[in-house]
Amino acid sequence: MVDLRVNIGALEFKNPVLTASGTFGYGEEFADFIDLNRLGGFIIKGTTLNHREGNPYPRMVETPSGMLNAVGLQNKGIDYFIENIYPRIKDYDTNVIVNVSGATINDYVTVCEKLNELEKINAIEINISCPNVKAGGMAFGTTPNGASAVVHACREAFRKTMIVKLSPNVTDITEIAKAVEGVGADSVSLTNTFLGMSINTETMKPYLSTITGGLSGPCIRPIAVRMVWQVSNAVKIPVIGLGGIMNGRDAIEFILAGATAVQLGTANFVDPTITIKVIDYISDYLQRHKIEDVKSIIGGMIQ
Amino acid sequence: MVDLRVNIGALEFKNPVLTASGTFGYGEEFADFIDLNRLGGFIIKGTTLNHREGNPYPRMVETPSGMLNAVGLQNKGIDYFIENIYPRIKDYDTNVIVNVSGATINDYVTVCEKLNELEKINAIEINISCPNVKAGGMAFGTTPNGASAVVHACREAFRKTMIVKLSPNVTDITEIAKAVEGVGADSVSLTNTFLGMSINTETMKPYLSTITGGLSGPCIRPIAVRMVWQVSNAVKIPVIGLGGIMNGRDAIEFILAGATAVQLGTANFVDPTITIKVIDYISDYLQRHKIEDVKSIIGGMIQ
Amino acid sequence: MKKYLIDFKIDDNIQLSSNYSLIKLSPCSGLLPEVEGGQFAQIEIPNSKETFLRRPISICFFDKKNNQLWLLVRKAGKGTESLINSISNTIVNMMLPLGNGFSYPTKPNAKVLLIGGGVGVAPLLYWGALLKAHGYDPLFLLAAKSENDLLLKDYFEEIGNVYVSTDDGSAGEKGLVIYNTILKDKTFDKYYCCGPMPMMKGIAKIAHTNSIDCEVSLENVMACGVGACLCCVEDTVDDGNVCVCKEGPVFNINRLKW
Amino acid sequence: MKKYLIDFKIDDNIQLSSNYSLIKLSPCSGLLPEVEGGQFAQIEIPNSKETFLRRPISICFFDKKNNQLWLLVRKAGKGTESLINSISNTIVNMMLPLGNGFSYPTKPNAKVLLIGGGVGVAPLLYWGALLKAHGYDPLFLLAAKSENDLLLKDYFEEIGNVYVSTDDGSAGEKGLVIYNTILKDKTFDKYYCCGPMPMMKGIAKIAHTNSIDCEVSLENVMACGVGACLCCVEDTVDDGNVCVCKEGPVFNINRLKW
Ligand SMILES: Cc1cc2nc3c(=O)[nH]c(=O)nc-3n(C[C@H](O)[C@H](O)[C@H](O)COP(=O)(O)OP(=O)(O)OC[C@H]3O[C@@H](n4cnc5c(N)ncnc54)[C@H](O)[C@@H]3O)c2cc1C
Ligand SMILES: Cc1cc2nc3c(=O)[nH]c(=O)nc-3n(C[C@H](O)[C@H](O)[C@H](O)COP(=O)(O)OP(=O)(O)OC[C@H]3O[C@@H](n4cnc5c(N)ncnc54)[C@H](O)[C@@H]3O)c2cc1C
Ligand SMILES: Cc1cc2nc3c(=O)[nH]c(=O)nc-3n(C[C@H](O)[C@H](O)[C@H](O)COP(=O)(O)O)c2cc1C
Ligand SMILES: Cc1cc2nc3c(=O)[nH]c(=O)nc-3n(C[C@H](O)[C@H](O)[C@H](O)COP(=O)(O)O)c2cc1C
Ligand code: FES
Ligand code: FES
Repeated sequence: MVDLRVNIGALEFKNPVLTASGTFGYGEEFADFIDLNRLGGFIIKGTTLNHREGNPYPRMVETPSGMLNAVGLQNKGIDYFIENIYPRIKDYDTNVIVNVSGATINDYVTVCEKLNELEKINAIEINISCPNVKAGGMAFGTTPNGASAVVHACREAFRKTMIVKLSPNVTDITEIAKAVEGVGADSVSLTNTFLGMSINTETMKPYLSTITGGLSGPCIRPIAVRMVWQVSNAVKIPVIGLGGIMNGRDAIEFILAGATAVQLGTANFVDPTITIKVIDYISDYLQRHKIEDVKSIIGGMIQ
Repeated sequence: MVDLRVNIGALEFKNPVLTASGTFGYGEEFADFIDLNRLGGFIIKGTTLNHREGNPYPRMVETPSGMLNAVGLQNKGIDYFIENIYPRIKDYDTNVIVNVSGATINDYVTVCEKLNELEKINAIEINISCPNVKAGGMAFGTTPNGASAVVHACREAFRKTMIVKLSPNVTDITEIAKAVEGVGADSVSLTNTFLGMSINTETMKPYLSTITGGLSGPCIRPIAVRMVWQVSNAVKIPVIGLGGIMNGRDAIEFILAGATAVQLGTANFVDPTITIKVIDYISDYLQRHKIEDVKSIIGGMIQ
Repeated sequence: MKKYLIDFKIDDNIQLSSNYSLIKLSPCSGLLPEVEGGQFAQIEIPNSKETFLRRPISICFFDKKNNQLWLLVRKAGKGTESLINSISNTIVNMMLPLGNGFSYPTKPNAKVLLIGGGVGVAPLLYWGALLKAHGYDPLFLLAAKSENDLLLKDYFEEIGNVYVSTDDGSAGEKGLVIYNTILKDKTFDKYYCCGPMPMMKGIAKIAHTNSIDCEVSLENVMACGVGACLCCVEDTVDDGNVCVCKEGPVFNINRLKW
Repeated sequence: MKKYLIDFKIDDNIQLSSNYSLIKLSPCSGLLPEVEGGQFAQIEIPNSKETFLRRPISICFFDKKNNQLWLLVRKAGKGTESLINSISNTIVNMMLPLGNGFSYPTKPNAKVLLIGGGVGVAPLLYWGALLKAHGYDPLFLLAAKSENDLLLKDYFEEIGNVYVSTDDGSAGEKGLVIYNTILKDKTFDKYYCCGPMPMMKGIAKIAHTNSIDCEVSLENVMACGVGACLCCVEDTVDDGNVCVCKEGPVFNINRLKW
């Protein structure tokens, strides 16, 4: 048997396969299709201090090998989460990670403080890269100073494993990664979606109510792999890779590029059982290549 | 009949369809498939001061709805172009534009000076965005200062229409666009390729000899459309849009987003007759929508 | 209801016209899961170079005896076109059954009208059959641009009386469906409606005016189909934006901000 | 030579094994353009979700009488797999004829050997037929992993004598092709070779040693297929990096830095 376990911050994951925030609901939506306990972890959707209605519809449009979304962090706020969702999902035998967003640093901090009290939430993912909200979101994630201000404040408030999710919409993503590493991030995850847009040429209107939205899916994978490779060479903390992973091969590609774990997002829409297939593929791949421990191929690309 | 003519700098184009540098050779390669005289213009491949052998192979790998290339500006240098290529292509009844690259500002300037003397070259496209070369290339294109330094120097040397081709690998492309507009660019074209990479998981080696390469094709279109929209709202000079245009609909999308003209790159590999189909589609589209002049839908997206 | 991911085989693809197909499929193995009237499937488009996500398609009929599902598909773009052109034996993967279907009238002998426009008639066929099997006597009002777009009329006639409106008058009454005579009858207890948005809004208005209970089946752009991505929201009176794929596609008009 | 963009129809897809197909196609309309031995086509892969660019495939045989082209395809990945599984009447768009083919020996009665490994035998069939038609007496050396991968042997035997090497000895001589007895014969005037890189390099070495003129058909990753993108370069002695698609795929080994 091969060893699929990986470590990020203080946490151990039974395998490197997580689900990406905003694409996997609260996990429950997929419970009919897969055994959630087999996942390395799942990251639940972007949670903010207050209830948010998100953007008007249409919020989605398909693009070549991908999709644009403009959900805009719709969620019922952290208190609702704690009261209504947390009790339902806390006993899964996997790591449940909450993705945290905010319009101000204070928002982030308050959410972090509340999450710090939840026994079964061992990690959070700070989202400084959402392209679909006006205030906060990506604005924090595109400068080293903005990023480290948020992360520094969250670090004081949250004492367990803290992952920071980076925006790809920047000139040099390694700068941002180094900045958040410097203020105490335990890990960085990348990438979030790319800012894009699409126009219906017959109506001459944008497909999304917000004009621009976030691009995800295999179309972005070559760029995301490149960023993971650059960042993993620039920081010492573990990197979580994502962006267009559609199958086991793609997951291995990110691991070889330097990712300690991977997240699957859009792929869940195409195949709701994909996470399990990816876990099995990684295991088969290692056996086929006579490798005992997945940790030994992290960043293992041969140059 | 609809009017397809557009103007960029001092030039008039018989229609807004050009071909993208590096994807259309010197035009001749496609002469068996299409009548080159029907094109709005073609932009010949990146030309440098001295002969360049480019990168070792493999230089290409397919990706979801796109491809990565690592050609690295292979060309025989400006003098060879002037002596051997220019005489063959100068008499096409279309605008022939030379794409100019360099490792130093001096390189750019010397090439510009030489091109300034060629009667039938009425425009150049300054490439400050090639991701496939070590010195120069994209390095200039990712900061406003770097970009305006090159463009300012070229402006002194080249007195005809000067287009500047922007890199998408930046946090805020409007900053760069405004910088080059400020030093005399007559137009900006965007986008060049996105920096990406891909790993063969069976050999554990990167597919490209240079590890990273430039991503093109429809996968990048949503990002390119967004950037064209942003830039056309930020500058007064005409914008030329490109990135993943595969058919007439896509071309209209860029025009509605704010492009005065479009370039077709990777699409030529999939269908060597695509340029002509796009010209015909635009004409049909305008008739169908009872629009007489293509200029009237530039930036015509209804918000 | 438990959701399944199942490979189906196309048994029969009946081209109703160049724009519509009635596709009959059976699972590659095993029995069909139970389906409610008005539920839908998320369909992987086979062999299509240009589509990426699944497409939501209503379950038009659930033929338990023959272990077969029917889909009624209109060519709207690349995905539906590819479905319409799929030949027999093509394998089609589906997630189903998804969403919440129509609900039975509260009154035992309720008088019900099922109103379908264009391809929107699809979910009404199975729902009509279920209503009939439960002792109701459903009437149908089918609307289309012209006779050629009038779909499955013969099938509906097997279940109950069918009224028709066409825009050009080539069949039934001429004009928009909201002007059809049957809608003057204020004694209906419930409407079930599926069709283009303006039509459903028109029907909802009539229902409101005449205090007729009314359920509509909404469309929206969908990615996941299971309430995970929040791409497909409709604004409700009671709960703000909710997912059409999970809380719908069928909504009582009282929940909607129409 | 003028290049064309032509829609073909698959007349026949003969599955030689689970990994190889011999596909015969004819133009949807009109006559085939002339083709040289060793040229190739850029093929649009039909109905394939996962491919984007065309794929280069050698023209295996040009059957002027029947207005038919033959392609010999090995399953290497997604595109070739999809081709191998394409049924009759599938429409396949091709750019052709591309590149420069083999060249005739300079001596009238030259003794020539055509050496093919695996699917690399493809371009040698038509070239062998052309050589024969021009009065030469081509001999063939075919190599494969095992008898199952030995392709089109019967067809080659119609043109000339066939020597065989298989890695496992299941047919012909056992071992690498470079050890085949026929290569000990130093009286050949010219070799033509197509196969895996290590094999071609091995043959080139023998040719160099014995001063035998030698042409090889190279592979490379290709995007445009017409010399426009510079993706497919091979380093040459006389001109640095040149495009395999335009100046090749056939090169005289004297031009190569092998
Ligand atoms: C619950 C539900 C049930 C349905 N049941 C049926 C059914 O039974 N039968 C049936 O035929 N259809 C049904 N539909 C509609 C069907 O899902 C769409 O017609 C289909 O998804 C279109 O896919 P396509 O690939 O053919 O079109 P696409 O090629 O994706 O697009 C078609 C057209 O819409 C435009 N378009 C594309 N994407 C978008 C977008 N995101 N937003 C706005 N415009 C867009 C395009 O410009 C194009 O003109 C149902 C939809 C829902 C939500
Ligand atoms: C001039 C010429 C003539 C040819 N003639 C024939 C012929 O007659 N018959 C025939 O069967 N084949 C022929 N080939 C080879 C054929 O073109 C390839 O096998 C085909 O393009 C593979 O496509 P695919 O989609 O099946 O594989 P893909 O799915 O694209 O890839 C197949 C394998 O190669 C790897 N791979 C994918 N892309 C690359 C890349 N860019 N670089 C390195 N590895 C990669 C993948 O990891 C995978 O393992 C010829 C090639 C050339 C250049
Ligand atoms: C519909 C949708 C909603 C998303 N919501 C969030 C979110 O709330 N928080 C977040 O950090 N990322 C969010 N993302 C981004 C994904 O987590 C992921 O970073 C991105 O989709 C790239 O991965 P993929 O290509 O595998 O989908 C969302 C993505 C999609 C498609
Ligand atoms: C093989 C290849 C070579 C290229 N060479 C150049 C070049 O020399 N100079 C340049 O400015 N852009 C070059 N480009 C970028 C294209 O001109 C274009 O900006 C990019 O491909 C995006 O457009 P597309 O998606 O339509 O191909 C090259 C692109 C490709 C694919
Ligand atoms: S489609 Fe994902 S929530 Fe409805
Ligand atoms: S494939 Fe484009 S130059 Fe050879």
